[in-house]
Amino acid sequence: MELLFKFEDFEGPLDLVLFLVKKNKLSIREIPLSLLADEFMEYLNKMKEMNLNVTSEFIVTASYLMQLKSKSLLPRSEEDKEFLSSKEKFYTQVEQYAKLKEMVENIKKSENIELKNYPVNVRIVFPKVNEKKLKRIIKNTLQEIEIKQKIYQIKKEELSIEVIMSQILTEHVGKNLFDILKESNSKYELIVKFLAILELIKLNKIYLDKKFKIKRVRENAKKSNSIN
Amino acid sequence: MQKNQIALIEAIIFASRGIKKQDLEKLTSISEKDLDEIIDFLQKKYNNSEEHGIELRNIDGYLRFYSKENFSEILSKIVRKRSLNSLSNSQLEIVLLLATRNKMTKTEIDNIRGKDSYNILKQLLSSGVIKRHKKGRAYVYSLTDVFKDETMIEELVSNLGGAELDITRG
Amino acid sequence: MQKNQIALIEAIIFASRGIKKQDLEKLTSISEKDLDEIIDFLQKKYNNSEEHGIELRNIDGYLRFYSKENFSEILSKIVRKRSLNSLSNSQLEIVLLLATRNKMTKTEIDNIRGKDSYNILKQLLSSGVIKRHKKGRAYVYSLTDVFKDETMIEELVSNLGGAELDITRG
Repeated sequence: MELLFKFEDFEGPLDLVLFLVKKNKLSIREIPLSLLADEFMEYLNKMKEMNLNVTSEFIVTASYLMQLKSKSLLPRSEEDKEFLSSKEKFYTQVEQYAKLKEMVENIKKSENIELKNYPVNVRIVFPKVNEKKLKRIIKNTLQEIEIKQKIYQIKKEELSIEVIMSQILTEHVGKNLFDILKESNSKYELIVKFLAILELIKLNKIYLDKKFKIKRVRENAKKSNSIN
Repeated sequence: MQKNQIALIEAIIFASRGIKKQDLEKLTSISEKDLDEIIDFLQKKYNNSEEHGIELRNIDGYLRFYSKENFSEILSKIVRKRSLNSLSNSQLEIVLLLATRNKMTKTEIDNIRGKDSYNILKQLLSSGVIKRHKKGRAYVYSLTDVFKDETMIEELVSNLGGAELDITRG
Repeated sequence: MQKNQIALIEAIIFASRGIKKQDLEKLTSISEKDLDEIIDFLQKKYNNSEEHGIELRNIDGYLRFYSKENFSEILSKIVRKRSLNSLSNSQLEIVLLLATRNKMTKTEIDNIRGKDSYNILKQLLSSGVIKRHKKGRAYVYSLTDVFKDETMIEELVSNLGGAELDITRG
């Protein structure tokens, strides 16, 4: 009796090849190519009869197998370097895929196995400014800002952090943080501005001095800092 | 204070992404008094030693190891630090919403933005900025830990006054 | 060996997701000889002390801190894990390929699987399992850090035999 199987299981041609290998209870290298090619064609025809979706990949593999089969039947085919190398390529591909499927099964089983060692990390602290003071500044600023628009309307103003970052570098160096933020028209704009400033601090482009004035970081200062 | 208890607490704090003292207590059945001692010991050992590059902090009740501030400069070079300016405005909008509100459904996000967020959510999911999980029939979206670590967005937003800055009520 | 150099190396290793010695060298301009000494010092300090719950390991050339084996049971309770069982076999195939090879183009993936992977890649992208970036004309796919963290896929794969499972070099 034929082995029962679901045709749907053959997601791709290699799945069918592996099925045939299993069915023959031999390794891929031990199955005569002509047998493999014939069986592949047979199943492909059955799939077509059953109106299953036979993708072009199946057709390509089928014709490749038939080609290998016809070459294998030629006399002295085992001396044909081209034939040997395409045969080897096919075997390797099938073996690799079999190994991958085996890995899938193994990894599913290994899920229940407890890991022995867990990787650990720490959270990175980026350059910071005086939080408490900053918080107070922001709160004061907020109180001064009337919320004029809802977020989706404001969005139209095209507030990108990137643009604001370069604005700050070109226009606002030397100014006080409070003054810069105060010019915001909305909370959203204020947040974006604030993020831009923090981003610049993080990138070591600027720093805030004791009076919360924006200062540019000089290149040579960067280097000496980074070693410490 | 037993050595193996110190090691245990250290391992747990490291492996967790921030853990509360009460949870340490429950997990290990070490008494609160002993636990306080151990935490204190760890903080002194790491935080005060020039030989250590990391320190144990307690931020809003969560114990976690952080890199020391004087290395932030060099660390920002190796850690793939996601820059917020790589996000588009619409993406940033959603990120800010999630940073202030933690968890939101797509419908909630759509309502606030006044338009469909399907594509942007998809982009953010596939770039690892947000994650989602099913709750009943709807998906609930939130920022991923990796993104939060890389950008410190929560710190940024809480610096701005936290709840008061709930931009959604703007 | 200077104290601040030890602290620096420690901070970098802790902050990284595994780092090579050569990269430490480049980053810090500490000589290889000194670096070897520092790494050796750190390994002795952490790995041999009963007071430490973590240890410094060198896996395939990558230095990274890991929790010690004797705490695995308790840590399995707190470390958030996403189950791989929620993935289909085809999805897992691609995940495993990317876990062993890091970065692959769609063509490379298709070649190994002998079929088109478009739909599965799309699913994996939108569920935050993989990410992609453009390289030249093609997209290069890799696992997201979030997914790696939540599933510990890399550790699972290395438990299964690691390098031996590099099926792509067959």
